[in-house]
Amino acid sequence: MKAPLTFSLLLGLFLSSCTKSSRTESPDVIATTTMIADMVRVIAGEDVSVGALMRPGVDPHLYKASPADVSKLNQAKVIFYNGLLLEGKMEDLFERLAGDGKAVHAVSDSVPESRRLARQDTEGHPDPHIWGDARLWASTVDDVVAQLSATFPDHKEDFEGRGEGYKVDLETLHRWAEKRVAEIPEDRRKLVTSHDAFAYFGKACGLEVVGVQGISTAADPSVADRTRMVDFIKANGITAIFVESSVNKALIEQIATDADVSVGGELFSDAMGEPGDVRTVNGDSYDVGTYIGMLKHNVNAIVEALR
Amino acid sequence: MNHLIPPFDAYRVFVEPWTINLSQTLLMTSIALIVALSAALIGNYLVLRRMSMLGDAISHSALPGIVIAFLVSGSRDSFALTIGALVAGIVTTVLIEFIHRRSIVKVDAAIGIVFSMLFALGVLLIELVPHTDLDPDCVLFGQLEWLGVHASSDPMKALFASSQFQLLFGVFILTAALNLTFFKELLVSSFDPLLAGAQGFRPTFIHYAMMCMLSLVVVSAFEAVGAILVIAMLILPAATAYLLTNRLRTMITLSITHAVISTIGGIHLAVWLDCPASACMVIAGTFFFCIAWFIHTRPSRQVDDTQETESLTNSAESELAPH
Amino acid sequence: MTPKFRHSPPFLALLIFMFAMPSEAHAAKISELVEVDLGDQFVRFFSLQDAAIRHILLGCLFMGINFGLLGSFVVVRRMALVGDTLSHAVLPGVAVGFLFTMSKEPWAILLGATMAGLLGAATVSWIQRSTRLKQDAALGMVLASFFAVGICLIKMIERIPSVNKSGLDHFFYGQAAALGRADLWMMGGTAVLSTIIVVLLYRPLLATSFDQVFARSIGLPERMLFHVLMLLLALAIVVALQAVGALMVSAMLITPATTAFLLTKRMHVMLCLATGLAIAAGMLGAFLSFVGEGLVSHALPTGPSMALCAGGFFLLAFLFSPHHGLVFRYRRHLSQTRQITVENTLKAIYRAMESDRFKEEGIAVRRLAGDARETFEETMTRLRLLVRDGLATFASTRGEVIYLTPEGLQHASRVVRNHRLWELYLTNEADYDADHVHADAEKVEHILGEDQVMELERYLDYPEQDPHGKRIPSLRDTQRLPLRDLAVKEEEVEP
Amino acid sequence: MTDPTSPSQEIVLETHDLTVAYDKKPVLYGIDVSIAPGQLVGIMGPNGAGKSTLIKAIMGLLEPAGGWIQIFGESNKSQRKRVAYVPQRREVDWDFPVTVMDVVLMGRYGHLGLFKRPGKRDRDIAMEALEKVNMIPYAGRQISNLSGGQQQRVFLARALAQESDLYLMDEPFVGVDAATESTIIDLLQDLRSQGKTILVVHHDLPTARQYFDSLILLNMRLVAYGPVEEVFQEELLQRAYGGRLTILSEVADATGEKSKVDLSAKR
Repeated sequence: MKAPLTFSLLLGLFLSSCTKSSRTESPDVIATTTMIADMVRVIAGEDVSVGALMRPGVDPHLYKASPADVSKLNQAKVIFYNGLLLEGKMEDLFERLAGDGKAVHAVSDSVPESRRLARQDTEGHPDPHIWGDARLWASTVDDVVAQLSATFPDHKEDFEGRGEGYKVDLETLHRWAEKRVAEIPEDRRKLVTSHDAFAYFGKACGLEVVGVQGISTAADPSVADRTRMVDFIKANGITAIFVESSVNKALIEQIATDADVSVGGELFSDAMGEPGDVRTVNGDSYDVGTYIGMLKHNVNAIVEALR
Repeated sequence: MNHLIPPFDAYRVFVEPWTINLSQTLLMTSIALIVALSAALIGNYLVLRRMSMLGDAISHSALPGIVIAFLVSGSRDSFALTIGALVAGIVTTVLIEFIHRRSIVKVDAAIGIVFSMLFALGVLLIELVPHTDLDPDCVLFGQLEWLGVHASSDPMKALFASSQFQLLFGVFILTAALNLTFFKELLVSSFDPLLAGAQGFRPTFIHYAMMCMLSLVVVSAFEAVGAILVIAMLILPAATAYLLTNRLRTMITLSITHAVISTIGGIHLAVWLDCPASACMVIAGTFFFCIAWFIHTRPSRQVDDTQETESLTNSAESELAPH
Repeated sequence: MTPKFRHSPPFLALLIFMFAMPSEAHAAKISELVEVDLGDQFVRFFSLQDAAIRHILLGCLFMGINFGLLGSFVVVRRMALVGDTLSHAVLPGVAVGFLFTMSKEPWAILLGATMAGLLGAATVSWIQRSTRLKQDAALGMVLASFFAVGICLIKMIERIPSVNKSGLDHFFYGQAAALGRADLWMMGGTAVLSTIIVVLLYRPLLATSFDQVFARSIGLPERMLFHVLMLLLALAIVVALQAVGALMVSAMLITPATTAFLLTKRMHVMLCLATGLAIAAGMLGAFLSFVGEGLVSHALPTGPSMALCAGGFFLLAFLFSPHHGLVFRYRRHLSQTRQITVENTLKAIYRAMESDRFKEEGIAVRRLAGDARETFEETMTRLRLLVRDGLATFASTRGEVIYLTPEGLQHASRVVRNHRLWELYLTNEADYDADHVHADAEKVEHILGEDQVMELERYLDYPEQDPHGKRIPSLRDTQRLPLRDLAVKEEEVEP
Repeated sequence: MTDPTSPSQEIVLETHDLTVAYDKKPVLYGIDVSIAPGQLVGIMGPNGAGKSTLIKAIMGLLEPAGGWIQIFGESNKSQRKRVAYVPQRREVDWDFPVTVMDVVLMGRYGHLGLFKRPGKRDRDIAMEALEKVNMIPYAGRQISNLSGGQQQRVFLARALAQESDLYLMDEPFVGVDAATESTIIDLLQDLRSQGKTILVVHHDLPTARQYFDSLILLNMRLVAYGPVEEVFQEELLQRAYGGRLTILSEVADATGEKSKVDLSAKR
């Protein structure tokens, strides 16, 4: 007797809720990482809705999708991803989609071979963390604009205008970053972090970057890495080292204790901060949930700690 | 709390998947069903033979196989990696059997040692051999969702054409066919190996054949559900069915039913909670297990108290004399 | 202990390398930046000048105590895989611990994880008690179900805005290399706790692990003890998990304990041995990973090195353990086969001499070969074994003739005596048919001990002849040699 | 040694110098028996005497370390279909999800070969077997819901369904009620009257006398084999039960310990 009752109850609930709800809106453009989503949002403005698959603070290595993400991808008219294996196995998927005629674009495609940095530990696969270099990041804007314009021709001029504006902003950001880094005495321009995410950043700003681990965040480092890093820090008189927001902090914190230096702060490497998290340094306010804010945060944290 | 559990919206949870997201739901459901059904079919015998944790062992020790296959073939091609994982799975079962038979080490300890050592070896290989950028997580955690993403106008046709689907489907057909054809051999060798041996059915051979199938199922499921959740898909349907019936045939039917409803339920749960579908399938399966657990009453035993005592005493460590 | 070795060799090597470094390199992994040398690493490891090495060694000590003690109980209770289950089942606890404080407070996460671990263990035993499902199925279900809940919770937590929740799932990827003071305090604490409880409750724990029904029947709180064990285990696993990772938990919990299980039959010895092995495997692993870099010029991850060292110990015990080791069993088999060959050859010579009534001292090899129906060379190979053992000599002057040395004759008499006594015993006392006894005696003659032979002899009332009517050499024959005596005795036996 | 049968009859089971070892530790030494058809034979001896081992060896589940076994004049493995086996009750998992009928049908599997499924005829045979043990009302029951006696009857029915000529039963009377015991013994006698041969491992001395035609007294070796009246003598029983011959068991232990004395070493 109970079963039909339960069933009709469920059915009633189901029908009543049908009438109330409306279709969930899905963004027209989907980007994988928060950095790309931010760039696309700036370019697209109010004209096109933009969504990100990964949420702030999520290590791309550990990202897990949900069905909602799938429907976002399926309904998106354009998909942007980073490429160079940052997204791991997801890239196979994007290549398959591209093959099927979907507008899928790897941001790193715009970066010419010559400007890609080789990874030390894996041959043939360039370092994917291209957003570290604001200029390099700016060089990808044109392709993003072109892709968006191809899909949404009505807004072509708007996209181009905003794209140019963003490039100028990024150029300004780059100059600012260079200037800030120049405040650090030359022999102290050494950035010690958890993993190899700052190669482009270091090259752009004139910092020498040393990571304890390689590109992958899940690899198991050895005790010898720890002692060597301590030696390195002492030999170079480094005063501060840095943890990353999306990587296990234990090792860097331990090295800082061993080497008796401070942890200079938390840098954003593979994911940006929460939108709306506004920080103020030297009277300059920025939202670490945006690309520019994130980069400014990183530069400020490094400069303040190493200066 | 609203952020944690999205409000239940029946339209979003039940209607959208079958209307605007129809093709994605179909894609995900069909793959998930195939995986869940193959796992459930073989899982019945695992549970009955008390070898449930072998699935866990195989899924971990596939790593060195994958790494070696990657080194040998030099490609990330999923076919080569699958072969590597498969071989590693079979090696695992042989090693477990070897350690267990050739020493006083019990089966559970043998399983634990073999898989943790092989996994450690895999991690070490990744680090040792230059130019591998395999990520253990990447290899061992699958994403059912990716199989739901499509671009072509006829996604189902594209699905049937994809090599991954063909592999999974082939494994499913093979599992089902072997289950049907050798039902009585599997039954008798699981229930009474002595009788099976006396009738000339070679229980050892059946054991290894089953282990090969298990490796195949586990390894082929990696990409869809990942290494750890596939354990649940092996055990949960069988365990649930085992609580509800006293007949193997019914148990198999029930486990298939469990696999189907927890797959479909799980996918809807995933839509509601906005969580990974494979994990939600397991949660749905666990939920149905709990229901079965709740309603099942332990069969009344007339004489078996003595028997239970007996089996408990038998399981005690006879080699280990209290000094 | 601040480093005082300011100008130690590795330091210098490092400086030199720094200057030689190409200036355009902007990023590197530390292991590619700094080359190390085998010897330097070696010295450095033992000088203990680095906090990292001190930490890892202390960590090994504490972890070894924890896992050695608890692992032994887990292994003898045949629930070795509970470690694997618990280390996955803590994931939802991590998420709940986070939700409780909405921050990554270590205590909340640890508490949540421990609770989830305990709940997992309780669920396993509850399923086992209330259904007819067996332990393996219960373990597997709890492992995967809890893990799935954890994955979903973490995905949900990602959606909570403006909270720093990144890296929650790193709980599983504890890195042995990152062991720090806080980890050590916790590991040390749990190690002390485990030791105290295991020492205090040793007897009840042993009784319940050995025979649960019996333990319950004598009024031991069997279930309570089980939960105490599980609580300790959950604590140890959670603490180890974030320090060294899930792989290490599974490996270090079972492997040393099983190795000890192979090596001893006593529980208290097993506890000590397992602890010692776990500590040794950890330290050796740390050492190899530290020094090994000088060899392969690549970072050897510390955790897997330790696990593989434990596996290496297991392999050694599996192959070489005095009782069960495969190699020893094989070696024993080989040496026994050789002994049997030697004794059978001796016996053949004795028989040949016997059929000559001990008149000839030497026996022609060809004759022996003919008796044994084998080629000349085969017989020679067997005889050379005797010569090597000093039991016989070849007479080179008269071609292929073999002479038994006095020791050889004694040994031969002993074997023949064993053989014939056994035949007699089987025929007289065990009702064997006369045609059966030979084959059995062939096996038994090689393993009868001195005492058993004497007992046999007494039992059979000092017989003179075997069932086939042949003379049984007496005890004195096996001790004294003169061949002439044997010949004389043989004459006496003749009717 | 007396042979209870006249030599003209066909020999059902013959073992010659049969030696069986578990992990190279001999449990049975040089067993010689030859059994004629239509016999109800009890196998008796103290614990550890090798009774179950003898049965398993005859079934071909254990490889003999020496000697040979013939069933109907041929190797035991080729005659599997003519041999039915009733294991000890505790050797299987009674929680296994099978019904009484399923278990009895398993008896037919040996006849079915690899691919065939049990058909109507097999079902009929199984039903018939169930009827003989008075278990028809329980045909659909799961096996854990049975009493010890009923479980034993199920096993017996399974053996009956095998339609064999030689039945090997391992302790069928352990833990069963009196009613079952008499049902079983009636059945066994019925089988014997059909010319079948039954070997039963048995524990209880007083009943042995009335149940069996001949007895095999074992204590690692064959103590006696012959008609019940001949074997049932104080002296023989004393020899079988009055402790093992100490030296024999010591030597067995020694061989077990030094386990690697290759028993087939070249002489």
